[in-house]
Amino acid sequence: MSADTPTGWSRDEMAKRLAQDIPDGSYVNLGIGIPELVAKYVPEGRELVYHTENGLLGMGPSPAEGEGDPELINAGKRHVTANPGASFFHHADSFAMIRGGHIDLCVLGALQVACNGDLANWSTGTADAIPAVGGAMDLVAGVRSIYVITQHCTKTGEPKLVEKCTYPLTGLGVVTRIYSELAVIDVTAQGFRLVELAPGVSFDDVQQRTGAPLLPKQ
Amino acid sequence: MSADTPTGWSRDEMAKRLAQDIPDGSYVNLGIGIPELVAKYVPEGRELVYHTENGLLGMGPSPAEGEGDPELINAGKRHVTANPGASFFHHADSFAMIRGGHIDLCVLGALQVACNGDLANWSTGTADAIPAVGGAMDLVAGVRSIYVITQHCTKTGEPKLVEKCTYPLTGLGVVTRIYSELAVIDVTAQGFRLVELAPGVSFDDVQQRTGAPLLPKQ
Amino acid sequence: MINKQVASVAEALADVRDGATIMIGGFGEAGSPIELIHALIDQGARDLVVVSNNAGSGEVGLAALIKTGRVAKVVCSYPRTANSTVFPELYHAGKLELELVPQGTLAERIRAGGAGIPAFYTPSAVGTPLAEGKETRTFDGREYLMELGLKADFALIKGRAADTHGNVLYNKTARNFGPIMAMAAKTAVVQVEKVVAAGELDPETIVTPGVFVQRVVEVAHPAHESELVAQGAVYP
Amino acid sequence: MINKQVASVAEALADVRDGATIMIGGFGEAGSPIELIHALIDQGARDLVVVSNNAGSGEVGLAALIKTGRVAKVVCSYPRTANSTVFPELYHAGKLELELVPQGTLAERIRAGGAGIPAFYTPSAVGTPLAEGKETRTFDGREYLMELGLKADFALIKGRAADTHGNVLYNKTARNFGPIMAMAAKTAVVQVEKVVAAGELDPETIVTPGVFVQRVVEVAHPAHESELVAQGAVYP
Repeated sequence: MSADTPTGWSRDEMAKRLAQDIPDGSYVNLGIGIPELVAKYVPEGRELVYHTENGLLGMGPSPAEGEGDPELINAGKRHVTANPGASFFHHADSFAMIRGGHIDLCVLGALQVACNGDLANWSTGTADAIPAVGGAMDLVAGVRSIYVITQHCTKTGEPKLVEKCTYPLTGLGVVTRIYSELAVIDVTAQGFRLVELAPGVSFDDVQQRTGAPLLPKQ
Repeated sequence: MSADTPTGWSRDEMAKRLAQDIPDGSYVNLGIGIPELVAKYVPEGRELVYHTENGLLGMGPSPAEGEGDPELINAGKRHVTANPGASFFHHADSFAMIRGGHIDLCVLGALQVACNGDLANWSTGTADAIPAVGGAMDLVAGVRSIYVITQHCTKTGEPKLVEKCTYPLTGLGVVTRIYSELAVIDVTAQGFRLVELAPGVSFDDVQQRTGAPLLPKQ
Repeated sequence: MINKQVASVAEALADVRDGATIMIGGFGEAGSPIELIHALIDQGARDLVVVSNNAGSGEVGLAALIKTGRVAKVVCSYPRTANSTVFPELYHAGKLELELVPQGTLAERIRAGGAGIPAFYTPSAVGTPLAEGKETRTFDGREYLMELGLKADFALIKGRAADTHGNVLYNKTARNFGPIMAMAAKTAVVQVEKVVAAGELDPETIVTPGVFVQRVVEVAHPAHESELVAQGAVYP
Repeated sequence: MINKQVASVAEALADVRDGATIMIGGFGEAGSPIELIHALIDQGARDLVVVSNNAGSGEVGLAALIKTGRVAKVVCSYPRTANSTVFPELYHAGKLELELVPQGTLAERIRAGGAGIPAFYTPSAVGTPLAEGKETRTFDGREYLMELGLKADFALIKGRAADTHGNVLYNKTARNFGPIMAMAAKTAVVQVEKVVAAGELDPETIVTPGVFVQRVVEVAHPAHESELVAQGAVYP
């Protein structure tokens, strides 16, 4: 891998880039971590409704410091607010929304994404880890589109976009699009296909850091 | 069958007799017809909560003539009221109460009850009848105790308490007790067993009009 | 911006296609969305499959829709009602298919359809004629039937109030099938007496969250079936 | 007459037996019935199976219960939480069995248990390690897992208000597992800030109807787990 790692987009720029692709009026579930940043960048003139699987539609931004309500939290257990038009509901109803295909888009982080859309994002499979899955398997099985937002490689430089996941799977063939600091990439029937390069990043930069063939932009 | 048919209890007396057997605090679903009369006779000092499967717990008596609300009705589609402590809910929740064993008692009418507790109460099986079942099969499958309140025989004098039902079944082995104008009868592992005779009615009167052996009172 | 309100019942149902499956809320007249049903009659789609607890009475609302001959099949628990003549006539003439489903199984199948559950097991109807042809299975020594989730292209629902995000409140026992049919339909259309701005309904009391509702339409003074039938009304 | 209010959390849980299955509401600290959990610790029942979304944090509430060693098994979707040390220790020491269930499957299994549904099919977890040993079946060309309903002897739930009939209202996202756990438990015990007379709650807005609730107990000023953990509190 090249020593001159291109910088590409910052995390906030990745989130902003992803937000451009969410149609007005969508119901969106944001995973924990980088996905949460997406909510900051809804393009002017669009209205999105955020679903948090612990039981709120119409999730609003974080409250001011010290004004959080311990009983108004999101799936990441952070304090949030409720927007006008919000509703509260129990867990079976919340996952009926997810499993029943009522949520348009879910944005998740990833440990690995395979070129057939398989996702691994809940466990590294090491023996001493406490297994914990939360709602990830329900989200990928039920939400209409799954976008992954992630650093292109692990901290040690291993590609996260791979031929085949080696970590325990979250779901089979579920990811439709990936946003990394280097590029936007679609998961197609033919495998990974470039959609857009970050500024200053070349196709070869991305291919070098991707563990499966990358098809050129169409 | 004897020409001197004993009168026994009136419909209201049957309902009143049945009401004596409902413990304080029970959740009760009343079928259409004679079962509805039971609500008039709750013994002093007891409080029952009536469930109507179209979506109300805490059903109260009929409103005054002309004061009915077409959107506040019972399963028989009659106008009702809501008692203090009532709640409204949707059909899936209502039948979760039924199927999940949360309702203590259901009082139903019958076409036939077999000595093993089989119930037929939804169809005479004639070819020209419009089949219609409503919630009867869910009630008998889910409610903890099923009491039948019925005339002992059909209008043409045929026993309704039989060895084996000939009409299409509502449920298998579901009836626990029967209240007729002649007697209170338990359905036991050994078959029908007399619990109580109506005034002026003899054991033989009841046995003559019952299509299966009647065991004496224990 | 999100605004699910449409201007009229006609607009709300303009895209119903022949052969569509339509869930129609209501238990008897309580919750029956008469104005939406009449709009569906006007709209003219044919070969419809209707999923509804009853089959209407008189010659208005659901009964009037059936009378048009545009309903090929009814999935229902209790098609026999006082003042119901339309259904029996067409049924006996063999012009209407009936799938009779116990009421609780019907409700659960609709909820399952909306919740992404393709099938479940229920004790209701075991050993009865309605179990014929159905798969059975024993759990913990008791026998159950397997039943399939039900989905629809459209749901026609009557609520009391809604906001522009599609959050819905109902009125008393008119709630009945509304919330679960909204879940099970691709396009849930709700008629309400009043549509308010998002934020005017208390988020703690919303019965149907807006994600389950695609269109809301104001019908300020909805008709009641029993009154229309008593008046001898006939639609159209 | 009906009055489900009991005088204390101790009285509410006096009859919990060794080996009981206990559902405990809450998602993280929101909806965690800390006072009821502490009463269960005081009560002393052992070999418990706990069904809960998380496994607690710090050394209060659910984490404190687990620390007593009286929990034999946890059925849960996410036992890994910030400030969670009790669960990992016992789990790694082999003193605690874990059944890991996807969150939506856990919710649906609990609802099914309460609704008399012994089993259902779900697409969640198909093809993953959590599908191992589970029966699969194809409907309409898609593969699903069969999952079983879950019931419990007791449910410990936190609400906002209740009436003497056991009707319950919740607070915001603290609602989470409360309504479905009340359905699935033989004895559902709900702690609320205020118990009112039957008739004081609007029947249209009740979230858990009283039929699902056996006992309510007033805890006027419930503690919040995060505050206790920040204070370094340890129970008992």
